[in-house]
Amino acid sequence: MAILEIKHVSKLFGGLAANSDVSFEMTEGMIMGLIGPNGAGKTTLFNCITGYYPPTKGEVIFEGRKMNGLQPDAVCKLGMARTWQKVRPLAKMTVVDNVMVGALCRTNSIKVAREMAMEQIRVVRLEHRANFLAGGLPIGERKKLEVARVLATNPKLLLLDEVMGGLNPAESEEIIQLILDIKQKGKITQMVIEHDMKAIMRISDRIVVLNSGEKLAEGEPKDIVSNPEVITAYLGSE
Amino acid sequence: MTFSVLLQSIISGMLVGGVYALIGIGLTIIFGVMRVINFAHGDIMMVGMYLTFFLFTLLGIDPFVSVLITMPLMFLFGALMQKVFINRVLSALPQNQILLTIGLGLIMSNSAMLAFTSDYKILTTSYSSSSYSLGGISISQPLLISFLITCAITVGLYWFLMRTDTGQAIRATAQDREAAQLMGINVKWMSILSFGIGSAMAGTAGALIAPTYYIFPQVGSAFTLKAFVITVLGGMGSIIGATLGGIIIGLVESVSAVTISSEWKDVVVFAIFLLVLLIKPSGLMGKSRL
Amino acid sequence: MLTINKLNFSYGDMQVLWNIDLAVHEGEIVTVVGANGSGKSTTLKNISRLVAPQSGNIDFQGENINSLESHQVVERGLVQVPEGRKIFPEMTVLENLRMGSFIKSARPTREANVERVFTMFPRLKERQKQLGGTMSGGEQQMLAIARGLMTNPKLLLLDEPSLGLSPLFVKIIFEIIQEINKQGVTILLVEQNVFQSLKISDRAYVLETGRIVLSGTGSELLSNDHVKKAFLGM
Amino acid sequence: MKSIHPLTSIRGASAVQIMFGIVIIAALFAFPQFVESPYALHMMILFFLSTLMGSSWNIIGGYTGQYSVGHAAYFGTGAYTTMILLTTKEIPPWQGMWIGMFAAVIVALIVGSICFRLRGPYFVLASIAVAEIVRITALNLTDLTKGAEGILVTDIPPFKIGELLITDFASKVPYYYIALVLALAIILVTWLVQHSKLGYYFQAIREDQDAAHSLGINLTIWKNTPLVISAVFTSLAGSFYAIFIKFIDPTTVLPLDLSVQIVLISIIGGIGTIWGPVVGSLVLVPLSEALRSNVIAQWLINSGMVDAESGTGVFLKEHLAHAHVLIYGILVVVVILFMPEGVMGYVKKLAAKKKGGEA
Amino acid sequence: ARVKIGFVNSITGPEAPIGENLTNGVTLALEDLKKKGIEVDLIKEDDTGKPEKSLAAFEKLATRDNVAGVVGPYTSACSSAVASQADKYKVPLLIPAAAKEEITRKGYKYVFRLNAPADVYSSVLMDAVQTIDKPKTIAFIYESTDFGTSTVKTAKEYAKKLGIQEVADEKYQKGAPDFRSTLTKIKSKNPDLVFMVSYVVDAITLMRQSKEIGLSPKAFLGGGAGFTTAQFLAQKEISNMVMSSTQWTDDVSWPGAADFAKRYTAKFKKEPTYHAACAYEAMVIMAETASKNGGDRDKTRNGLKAGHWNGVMGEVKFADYAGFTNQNNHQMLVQQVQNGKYETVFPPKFATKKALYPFKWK
Ligand SMILES: Nc1ncnc2c1ncn2[C@@H]1O[C@H](COP(=O)(O)OP(=O)(O)OP(=O)(O)O)[C@@H](O)[C@H]1O
Ligand SMILES: Nc1ncnc2c1ncn2[C@@H]1O[C@H](COP(=O)(O)OP(=O)(O)OP(=O)(O)O)[C@@H](O)[C@H]1O
Ligand SMILES: [Mg+2]
Ligand SMILES: [Mg+2]
Repeated sequence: MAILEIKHVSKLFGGLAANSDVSFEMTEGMIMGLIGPNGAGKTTLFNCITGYYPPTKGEVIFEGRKMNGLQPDAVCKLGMARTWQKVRPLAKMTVVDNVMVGALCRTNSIKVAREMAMEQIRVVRLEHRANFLAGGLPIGERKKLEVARVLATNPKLLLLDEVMGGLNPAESEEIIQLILDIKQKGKITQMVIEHDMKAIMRISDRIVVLNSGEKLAEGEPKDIVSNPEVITAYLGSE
Repeated sequence: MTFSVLLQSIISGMLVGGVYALIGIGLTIIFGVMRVINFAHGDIMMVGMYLTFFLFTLLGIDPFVSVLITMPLMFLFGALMQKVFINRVLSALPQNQILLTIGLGLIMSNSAMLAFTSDYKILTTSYSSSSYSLGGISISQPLLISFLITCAITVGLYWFLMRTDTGQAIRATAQDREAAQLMGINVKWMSILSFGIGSAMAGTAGALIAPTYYIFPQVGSAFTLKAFVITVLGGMGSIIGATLGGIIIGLVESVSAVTISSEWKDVVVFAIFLLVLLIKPSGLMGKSRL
Repeated sequence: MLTINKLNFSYGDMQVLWNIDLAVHEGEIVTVVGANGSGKSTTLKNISRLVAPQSGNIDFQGENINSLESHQVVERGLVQVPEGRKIFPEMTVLENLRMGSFIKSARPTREANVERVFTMFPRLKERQKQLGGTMSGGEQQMLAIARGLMTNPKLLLLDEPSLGLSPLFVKIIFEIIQEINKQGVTILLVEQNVFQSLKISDRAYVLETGRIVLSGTGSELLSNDHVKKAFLGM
Repeated sequence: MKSIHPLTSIRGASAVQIMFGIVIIAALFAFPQFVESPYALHMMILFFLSTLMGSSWNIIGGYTGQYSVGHAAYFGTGAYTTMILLTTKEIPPWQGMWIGMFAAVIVALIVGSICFRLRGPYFVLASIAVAEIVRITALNLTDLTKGAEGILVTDIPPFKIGELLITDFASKVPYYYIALVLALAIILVTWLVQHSKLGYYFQAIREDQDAAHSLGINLTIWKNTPLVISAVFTSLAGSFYAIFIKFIDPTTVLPLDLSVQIVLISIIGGIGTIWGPVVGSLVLVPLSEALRSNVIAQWLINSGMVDAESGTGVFLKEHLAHAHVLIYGILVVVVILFMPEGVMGYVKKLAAKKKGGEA
Repeated sequence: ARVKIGFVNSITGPEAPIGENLTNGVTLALEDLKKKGIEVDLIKEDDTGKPEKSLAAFEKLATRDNVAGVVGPYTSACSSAVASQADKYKVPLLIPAAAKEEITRKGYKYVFRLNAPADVYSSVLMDAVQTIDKPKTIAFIYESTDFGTSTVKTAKEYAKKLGIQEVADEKYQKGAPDFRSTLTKIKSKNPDLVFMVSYVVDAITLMRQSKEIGLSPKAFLGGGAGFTTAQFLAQKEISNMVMSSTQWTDDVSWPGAADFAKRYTAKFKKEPTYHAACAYEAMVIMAETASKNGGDRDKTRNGLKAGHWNGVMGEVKFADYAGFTNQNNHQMLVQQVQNGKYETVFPPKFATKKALYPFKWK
């Protein structure tokens, strides 16, 4: 069954259509890659899915439930969690506390939350920074923190917005492993925005390509990279 | 209530609003650039008032003429304050900035008290209570002059901020200090400039209001509050907004005093203020830039 | 052109740079690579004087710039495109660009430069009236680079310019870097896209936890085992 | 510049600390048994009251980062409700204060529904505006509040439970205990907040509202919660003030000046910490009293350092009294410039340095 | 003999401008007392205009400094808060200038008040007008303070009794810069009398703007200090013919008044207000009584209750009448600006000039 259905979603900013008539579905456990040129509307689509923007048209259906009109916190409670392209650490709180805020979405106990948080911190390998203030972390670690924090909300669907941006290939590799591990455990469905094609190819089961707000293509990774339209719009010819 | 009463209140409201606008403009520039809510704004205005007073009583310079002296002096005063104090908290927490300006305000008003005693000072010019009469409506002469001066200053400042590179640099500094530095903008100078301009405006407002009002060390606090309302109403950082805000507040006060009652007029002002905030949190002219 | 000598720097009590020695010669493209948090951005911030070095010397064109302020450094032709773009959010794209040519020496060429960056980044031309803060991540990156070019830099510091750009655009950006370098702009590049950047650079440094551990020509480092393992994931 | 310091957070106090706390609390409870001076008791009461107000603000301002500069509204609501009920309905204050609390909660929810749509400086200014509306309304609703005249009561009815007389409010001692209990209560509440989900949520909102929102934090609920907690205790402070002073009017319990004072307490002490407001009160209350009553000049003269009749002596006696608000202002500026994290932050930093030195 | 007296005043804060006059009055009183051989150990306490500080100050004076008596506080709010404590600590408290009626209506034994309370401010003015004319209508414009509202409250009752019809009731926030619209509204009602209460310099703003818009009733009546200051007088354009009620004038025939005014002006370089005179007299009375009774509080209290004085404030006696306790039934005066001078015009007994009526703009 589809865990997420995007049906004819459009989002207008004034006269500009950041998303227009985008539709696709995700099945449970899969990893969906979302790619497209800069300004194609990927982040906007995330915002529409997670309740930050009400879509101008269309609907988002999560586990059979219509999400339109829900606030981001409700969306998170229902099991959809997103990271921010421009990372947003809670600067004056420590790394554990940051992650605990996520965990507290599922428990009221500080002790339990702390354990959950430490577990996720280990997952992303930030143990050595656990008691550092989040504001002082370098960009790469902030991204890891961002991932740990959403993982702690115990999501069913994880939306990752360029979590590998700014990481070198070796570091990206860690994140790729992380994403694959999550998939391995089979509980969490993921949608990943990324510009690193190598990474996207490795992790995605399917890929949706956006261009100028519209869905340009959807399919298996290997089909996408050989799609001439995608090549001109996004990849550029080698 | 007759039509002429209403008309009278509209006209005097607008004229008083003009002076309010000037106070608001000063605050809006300071906020716009440094994101500092200046709780000492009224006190800076107070300094301008004393300056005007002494220029008048000691040197016999007419308040409207002395604006030419007050403005640069107040600019220096503000610039100095910025350089010595405010500069140090620019990257600090917002509450610290608020507190620092509160502290500076206390220092200013209480130093004034030590220096000039807490006596009320009254500046009486030959035209303090003269007016033009226009079909039964009276127009206060000093208010009309200050209104015209305000208009001229507003236009000048608007041009400066929107059309000159320095003006734009001030706005850029407001939005991202670090990036501004990387553009080769001397952000310290921009802060000094804007605090100076803001203070000069507050001082000028003080000078303009001096002939029709009175002067004492604590005079500032009431005007600080007014300046807040005006700038938020107009949209913080917007010069046109502050001008509009000032005139609206003047009008609302004046018209609600005759149509509702003078005791509730301030409630009306604050209610309108909140209403605008709720409908358009960025203020009337918010977003549309300075 | 730029020489850094024994640079040390701490955030509060935490030292992040240790005795950095680094040089950039006129006309070169020099790359600094390093893991997350190794201090690359901090090095650039020291050069642009956004932060003050604890000890050590930074010379630019034979002049010691330790005691200069940021804006003075820019006036001398040393310009940084910062990490995280730092677009003026409430200014339009065009106004952002105009701010790029704030310094006196760049004003005469302002109009010409606007045209130049518009041809490099047609998206900016389309959106010249949009507020900077509402542009997408990648669009902001383009704007940041374009804004940096407006200053007519002699030495351009680029902090992760390809961050968040689509593959197509990453290619374009690297072409642009080479292009402006050919036009006489010296470039100090910080990149996570290690392969691409080493390929185009004359020389490169490897930074590890605040120390320079390796340096050499681009191709030397590309074939260095340590680099391969640590940064290229090979 | 943000700095990283490994925060070895002390969850769970050590036995020594707990012992120390118990000793202090016991001493505070025993204090009136040994010290009879009403002046000393008065100062202690002002100290507790200040702690109560500062800590209340700290919950919304310090932990949640919503810098309300309109807390006089809750203070005044508590004070007025209590006094009006006492004078018109003869409801004794220890009942009236709960109704006052309820009224303050309603005011808080109204304030919240308006102001929480706004952020940052806009919120600050909106909170001022609402408080001013409350003040002017109290001034003009003369039938209810007696307007500017204020409400004066001569006697507080004795506090009885059944037939048992608890106190007749004849001396300062009952006020001392009430204030002490209220102050301890707010400290306890702050502790509970900090060590529970609330604390995490409040701080998350302080740091980044959008991020908090995306982590499942309902902003409406979690911004209004701290506001209500804060309003409740501020209104209790107001009720207490009213029966303590026995006179209230809009300029004493509702002015902007009071709102500012409330904010000062915890900022001077250090915001977002349990002890900040306590430390702030410990600094501000004696300081403002010392300056107000010009003890410095008195001391200089009495100790013979300055001759009372000499020029300096006369100057000190005459002018220092005028200068105390000035000195207060200078101190505020000095604290902000040199102890940006408040006294608590400064002390912590010193301690950390010392530790670092030893290590 | 030496006596220790406390003095609670608003030296700083919003009430400071008036508080300063009280301080000056007391300073002069100390000099005069010294001449009479009474050394006063004065303990000056600033209450910054806040009741809780006033209370702290009073408690300090009562319990730590062991003063024989206390003069002050200045404001009604502070006096209200402090009064009950005076009885509790049995410390004689002499209030020099606070106008709130209630303070001496609570039956406190140790609380005395020198000045006339708020109700007299209005009655004396209307009495003065009644001797000349029978006005029909009256408009009120007054500050929204305790003083303003309570003065106007009694004024309204008194006007009703005299059969004068109220046509306007306008309350304003102290310090407002613009009254033009309110005044225009009043002008359109064309009242015979305009009764204003403003404690500070709003009086000048009010009169300036009245002139500006051409409001011209038969008389402008000023209740309160704003109309009785030298600064107001100096505004020749607008002050002429305005009548005001006051506790004290410098040309009144009370013993020592003229001399007090002269010395005060010489010392402080400005003319005394009635606050200064009230504070002066209060300090003299308190110090003399205390010194006579060797600083004993109870005896001092009885001395105050039993004694009577005749000084710069005229005859002083603390009596119980019309619900008041220990209240000096002080004769208030009406003065009018004539030819750039304040002239006492009412009551006839103390009048130096006849009142000019009706009002005309200069
Ligand atoms: N608030 C807004 N107002 C106006 N335009 C907006 C707004 N937000 C986004 N846009 C525009 O909508 C388009 C889509 O933006 P979005 O952030 O979704 O792009 P993206 O696909 O995430 O790009 P990138 O890969 O660069 O992050 C962009 O052209 C952007 O400029
Ligand atoms: N403002 C700050 N306050 C405290 N520490 C900081 C601050 N900025 C950076 N650091 C620390 O300094 C070190 C170097 O950071 P820097 O940003 O220079 O790394 P970087 O090499 O640019 O990493 P990245 O590839 O993630 O951008 C890191 O350990 C980081 O935690
Ligand atoms: Mg994006
Ligand atoms: Mg970096």
